Amino acid sequence: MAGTREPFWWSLFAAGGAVAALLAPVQIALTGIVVARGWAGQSFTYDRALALVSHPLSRLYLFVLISLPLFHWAHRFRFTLIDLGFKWGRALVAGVCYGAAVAGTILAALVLIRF
Amino acid sequence: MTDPTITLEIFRYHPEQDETPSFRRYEIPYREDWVVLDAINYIKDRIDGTLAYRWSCRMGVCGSCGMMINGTPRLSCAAFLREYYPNPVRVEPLANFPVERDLVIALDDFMHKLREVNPWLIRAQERPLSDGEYRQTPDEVAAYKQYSMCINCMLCYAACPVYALEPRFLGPAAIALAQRYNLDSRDQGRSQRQAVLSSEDGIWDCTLVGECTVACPEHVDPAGAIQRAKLASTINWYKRVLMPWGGR
Amino acid sequence: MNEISEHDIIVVGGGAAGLRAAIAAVQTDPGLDVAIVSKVYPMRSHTVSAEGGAAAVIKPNDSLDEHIDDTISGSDWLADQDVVEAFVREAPHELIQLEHWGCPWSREADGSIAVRPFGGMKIERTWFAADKVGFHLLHTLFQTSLKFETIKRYDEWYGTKLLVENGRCQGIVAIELRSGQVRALVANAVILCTGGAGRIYPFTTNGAIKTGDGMAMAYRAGVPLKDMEFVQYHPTGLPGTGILITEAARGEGGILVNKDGYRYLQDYGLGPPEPWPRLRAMELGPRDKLSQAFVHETRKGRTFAGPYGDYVHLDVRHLGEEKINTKIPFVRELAHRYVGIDPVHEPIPVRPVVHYMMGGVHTDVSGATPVPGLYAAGEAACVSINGANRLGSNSLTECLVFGARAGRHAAAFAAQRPPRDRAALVAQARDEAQRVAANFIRKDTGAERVAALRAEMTRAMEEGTGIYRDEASLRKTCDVLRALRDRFPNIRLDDRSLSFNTELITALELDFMLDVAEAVAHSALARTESRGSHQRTDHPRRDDSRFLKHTLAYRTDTAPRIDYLDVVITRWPPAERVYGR
Amino acid sequence: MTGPYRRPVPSTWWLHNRAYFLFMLRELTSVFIAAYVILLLILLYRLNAGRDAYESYLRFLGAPGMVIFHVIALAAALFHTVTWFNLTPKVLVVRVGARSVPAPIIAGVNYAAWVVLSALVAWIVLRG
Ligand SMILES: Cc1cc2nc3c(=O)[nH]c(=O)nc-3n(C[C@H](O)[C@H](O)[C@H](O)COP(=O)(O)OP(=O)(O)OC[C@H]3O[C@@H](n4cnc5c(N)ncnc54)[C@H](O)[C@@H]3O)c2cc1C
Ligand code: SF4
Ligand code: F3S
Ligand code: FES
Repeated sequence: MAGTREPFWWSLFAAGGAVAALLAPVQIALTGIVVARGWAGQSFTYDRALALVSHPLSRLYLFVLISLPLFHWAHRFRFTLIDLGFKWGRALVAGVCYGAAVAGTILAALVLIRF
Repeated sequence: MTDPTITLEIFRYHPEQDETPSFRRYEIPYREDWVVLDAINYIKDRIDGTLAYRWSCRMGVCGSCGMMINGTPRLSCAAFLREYYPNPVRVEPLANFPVERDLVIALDDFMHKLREVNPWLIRAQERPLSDGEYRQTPDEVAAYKQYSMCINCMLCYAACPVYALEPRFLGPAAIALAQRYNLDSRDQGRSQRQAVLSSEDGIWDCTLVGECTVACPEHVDPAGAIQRAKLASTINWYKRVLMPWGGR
Repeated sequence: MNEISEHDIIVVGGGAAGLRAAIAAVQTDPGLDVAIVSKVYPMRSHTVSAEGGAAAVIKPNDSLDEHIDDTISGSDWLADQDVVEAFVREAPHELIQLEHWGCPWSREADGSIAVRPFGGMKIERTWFAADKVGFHLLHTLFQTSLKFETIKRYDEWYGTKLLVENGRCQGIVAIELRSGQVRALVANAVILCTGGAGRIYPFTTNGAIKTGDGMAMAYRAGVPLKDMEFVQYHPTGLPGTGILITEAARGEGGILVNKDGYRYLQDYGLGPPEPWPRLRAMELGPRDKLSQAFVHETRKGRTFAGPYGDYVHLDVRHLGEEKINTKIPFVRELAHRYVGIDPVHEPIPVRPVVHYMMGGVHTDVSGATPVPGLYAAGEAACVSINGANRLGSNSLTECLVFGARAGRHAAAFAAQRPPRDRAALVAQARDEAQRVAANFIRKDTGAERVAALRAEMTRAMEEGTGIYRDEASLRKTCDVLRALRDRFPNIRLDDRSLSFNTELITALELDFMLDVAEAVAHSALARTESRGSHQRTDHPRRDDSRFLKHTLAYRTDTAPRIDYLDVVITRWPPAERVYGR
Repeated sequence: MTGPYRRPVPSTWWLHNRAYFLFMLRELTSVFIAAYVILLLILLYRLNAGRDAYESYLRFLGAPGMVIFHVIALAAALFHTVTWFNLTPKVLVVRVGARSVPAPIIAGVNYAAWVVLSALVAWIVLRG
């Protein structure tokens, strides 16, 4: 019964969308631009970063920040493919998309647990 | 001074003669206070009696005169020529539906889907007429009133790309009407509608393009109705999964 | 191709009356197979456009007798009083039934039904759902009808002829629009709920589909049309389009003023203007009086002149935006959309416009016509609750009460399963298919265009049978109609195809309308008195000694034959109609 | 007799109309956001792997191509934020008595939360 699992995926999509809406802009600006261009000065040296990330709350935060937007992507991408005419194998499309999100989530957990 | 005129380019298709549709141009007098339907009636009465289309109330409430006007789904009795003049107006049958002939689309699919969502008040126990009306406060009426305003004009279906790609999709109006009854304080039939709503081609097909709501002449906001149905279904689903003992 | 389909009951028409009849029939006898045949999808029926409300006694300050009294005096004593009693008694049940089916009636704060005042009613008893009452009523009925699996539908099938065999109505011949196929739809009973005929006039609140088809079909089958001379003008239509501004606008407190800003109704026996609002007075007088007052104002040169004729102002500004938005939002929308004004800030231009046919297919109190097996209800019928003038908000209720009655009686009749003459019926349907093909589709001679003949007919109707009539103009109209009848066979269609031939449909509708128009004009010519909506300048008085009677018009090959039938008077002897006091 | 005519839907349907195009853009923002979180995940992995790995990855992120990518991703993320907040009132209808809370208020609450959270995150990251 594929239909009955939709609420589950949808809730992850919605949660991921909310997380992304609230946090993606500031995160991208910080790590993708400010830190990468070296404008952050001393605040993101190896030691400081390690200390910051090692805090359990930070790790929880990062887990959420990585995992949920992946599900958000998976859900939207799945439907975008359908909208673009990938009619064959809706189940396959869904499997690949959600599978990727699940894989990313596991990887994130593995990385974060080691700090 | 010659009297002003306007050109209409009308989609023509005749199932007995044509393999593919074509456009025919008609030049007619331009009148400031005419709607597109008036122009089409003028053509039918004076120029070309073979043009086929539907209309009746000419006041935006019977829902029969929906057409694509310059690519946008509109009620032709509520779209004024002056919005387009002096440019030509292109008139096509509502998108996403099979064309019976000219501007007439086939409605069978929606009529079938409407029936599927059980759009009537469902009660475990009917109240005898002698007991009078159900009480329903103005607040309780307001909770569903917006969704009861649907005139079944199908503009939302013509605007929805998901319906274009997946004709099995239940679609905006049918879902809004299901919600109309779900949210009615007198109704007890939510669970009976749930199976259809959350089936494979129910609410979950909608990707919130939102154009249905933009097209809707009655401000029904079907897009909102669908998202609310998704949220309600999701909450129900978690309740069932997490608290299977809780019943409903 | 399937030439015949068989059912127990066929309901022609999917408006309020037709849907109510079909549901009543299957509820009376769930074993019956009921079919609804409608030329448009049922939710497109013109019931959808009714705005103001539906009347029924529900509040403790009201009584059945008061509603009866208002209806009878409103009718100028031409209503059958036994029928009015049945109507008023059953009305509250029907509206509660609609409530139980989900109709979103507007409510009081405590959750009970809210009512509003309406013209000619001395107590507030009009139930409403903002100002889209007909829309909500129709969709509620239609959606409810979907739950009955024994109701089958023929959507977009156009009825052309009643099948009468052995003196009994046994079905109907109909054309499927999609394919053009002609079929005999056979049944033990037929209920005509085909609505009114406002389209015989050029300027009407009625939609394109209100062409009197059912009236004409019954008329051709030998059933008389009753009280056809009584045509209601609604006092407040938009100039140009004829789109209705509901009486609820006045019920909520709107006023009518002439070009001097003067509330002219006080000059025509409708009472002093203050206090206002006041029931059965001024703007809440009956429609016939209000429309007649407009004509007098025009003659005195006190109306505005516009591109679509004279008009006056309906002013609702003093109600305020809040009330306008909650009680009459559709009025605001229509005024904005079709005349470009916002009633919150500007008065609405209005003028009288043809609205409703009091007359129709002659039936008794159970909806039965003189032809066994044939019933009628709704605006197509004349059971006689409206007499010479209908009160606003009585007709939606009428559709429900008498739709249900006709449904129940037809069910009882059909359940006896009288034998059907199958072969004869198929033969009749074949003849009908032949007629349609020969006269229209396969005919390539002729010079007349449908739209041109139609325009001549509507003009003749307006000139001869408007708000005021006299012998000379009526005779002229009768002559014009006869001439049009003679020209009709010379019609030629552009469209000779089968699928969705809407030009064919308009030709068939015109054919029907010519019959109905003749019945109206000749009935009006014969009634040499003034009563309700029928005002003869050459006979300005009501004449109870000669005309306390229903007109019955029978179709003949020449002019209609006019006959009369006594009005049923029980407890309310004829008196003077008094408003404004 | 050929029967009802079905108009084909080209797979470029979303290019034919502005609203559809914006819809497609909105959906594709998720690709950028997902790509970003993957890069973030790699950053964390490198951080875990040691100082050299971390610093070389930072240099990689500092390359012009990567910065351009992040600028685009930022634009996408902002577009997502705006569309998401504006659509939230459709899903969440909060009723107070007869009226539902007007959509601009619900969206406004979202924006306020967004500003506060963004400032908080920036402060935590940058304060040292
Ligand atoms: C603008 C407007 C406002 C009104 N407001 C009010 C109001 O506020 N209160 C009130 O009480 N009344 C009001 N009325 C009057 C009332 O709405 C009508 O009298 C009533 O709705 C008629 O309903 P009906 O079921 O008899 O016919 P309709 O609703 O007109 O339905 C007729 C049906 O018959 C079918 N039909 C007709 N001919 C054929 C054929 N040849 N073959 C097959 N099918 C056919 C049509 O498809 C349609 O389904 C208003 C009327 C108008 C025009
Ligand atoms: S939801 Fe709106 S657009 Fe869709 S059918 Fe209903 S009224 Fe028309
Ligand atoms: S346009 Fe279509 S995708 Fe959903 S929001 Fe409306 S139904
Ligand atoms: S003609 Fe009825 S909605 Fe346009």
